[in-house]
Amino acid sequence: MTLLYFAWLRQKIGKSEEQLELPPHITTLAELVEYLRGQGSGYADTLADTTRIRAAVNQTHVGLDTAIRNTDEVAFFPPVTGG
Amino acid sequence: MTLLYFAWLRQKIGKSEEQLELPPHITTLAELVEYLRGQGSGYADTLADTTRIRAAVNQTHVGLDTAIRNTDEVAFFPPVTGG
Amino acid sequence: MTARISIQTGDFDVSREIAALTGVQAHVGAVATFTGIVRGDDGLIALTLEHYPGMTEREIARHADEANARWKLDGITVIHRIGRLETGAQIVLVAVASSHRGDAFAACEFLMDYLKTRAPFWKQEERADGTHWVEARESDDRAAERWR
Amino acid sequence: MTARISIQTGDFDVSREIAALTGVQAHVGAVATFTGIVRGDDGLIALTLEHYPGMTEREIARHADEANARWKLDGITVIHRIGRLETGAQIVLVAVASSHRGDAFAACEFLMDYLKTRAPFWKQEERADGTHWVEARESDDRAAERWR
Repeated sequence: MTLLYFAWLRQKIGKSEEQLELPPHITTLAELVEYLRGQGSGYADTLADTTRIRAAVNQTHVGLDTAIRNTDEVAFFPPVTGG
Repeated sequence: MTLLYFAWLRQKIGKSEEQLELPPHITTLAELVEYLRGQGSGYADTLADTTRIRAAVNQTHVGLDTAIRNTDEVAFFPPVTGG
Repeated sequence: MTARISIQTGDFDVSREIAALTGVQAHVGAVATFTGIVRGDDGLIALTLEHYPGMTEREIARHADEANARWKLDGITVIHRIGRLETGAQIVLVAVASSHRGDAFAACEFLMDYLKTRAPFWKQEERADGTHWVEARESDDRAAERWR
Repeated sequence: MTARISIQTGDFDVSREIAALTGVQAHVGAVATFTGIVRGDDGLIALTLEHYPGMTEREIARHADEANARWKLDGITVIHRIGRLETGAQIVLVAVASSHRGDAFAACEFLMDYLKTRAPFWKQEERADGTHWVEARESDDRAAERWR
């Protein structure tokens, strides 16, 4: 799975992109967020308040209840501010 | 009085501008039109149908009942078509 | 608010006009423009435009003032070409600067509706079979009516 | 209808974009454009824009298609700059060609409202006291709501 981070999420996590082998028991975005929070304080702090975070799966805006697979491109970012 | 003609009125009358010493008995645009119709067939033909003609006095759109003076700039033209 | 109004035979450069509008004030955030092009889809070869020198500029300036009273604007540029213009040529530019995009759009459309209907211009169309003067159009009048 | 969408660091030339839109078809009679400028009225030094490569272009293309379905259009150009942009710099251009000026204006405003609210861009403001990420604004959301 490709994970992408934008704006202040990118800055706080300290990377813009990473590859993840999705653990088989993780099937939704919400579960993925929970899993990432366990990967260190950078993730835990950044992903603490999900009301401030939006997500896209394969470049489509989705909610946190969305099902995901290991081949997906998943992006986390703040609400878009437009250009 | 300065008289100006635009578009097909200019073409039919054969001039774009002329000076006229306004006869004292002429006090409105309608009377001026009537007077000009007597100045030859070019004027008579061009000014025959006043529904096709618009006028301005001193660069302001006005109706044919408008009072005029010898110092005015009077223009006759077709309804504007815009740019 | 400054308004620049030019009736001219020569062409114009939209980029340069935008730069002139935005170069002055730091708070300009939006420039809406409209560029009219002589359409050639109907066998038209060229248009020849005539105007009423003096009155045309004055009337456009009056409508620019009205736009400025209705919306929050930073600058207006109106350029209208006259003389013979072949199809594909730029014929009119309205550019409106504002710190609010909605105001810029509304004022630009308002001025275009005015220019296309009530401004003292007369157009002659040139086709293969000769030239004729264009009659006033009702649909354009309806567009201008919206603003009353 | 063709749509050209470019997310780029470099500047753009509005005149050239208008010429590209009108040079193709004989029946283009109207080009409405909107140029956004980085406003410097509030102590702002610069904006730095970030986008989601791929998704941004796709979403803009989807909205260009929607504009084309709603209005009678001949061409759309959307250019959005990213990276660091100082105040006074051009940041966004939407240009819409049509044979009808009302359609050109409506589609241009529709696309701008989308770009300013829902397009996947994030902005960082740079001021004398440092930088901070811009939060989403409600008034812009209301502007975009109009089109629903």
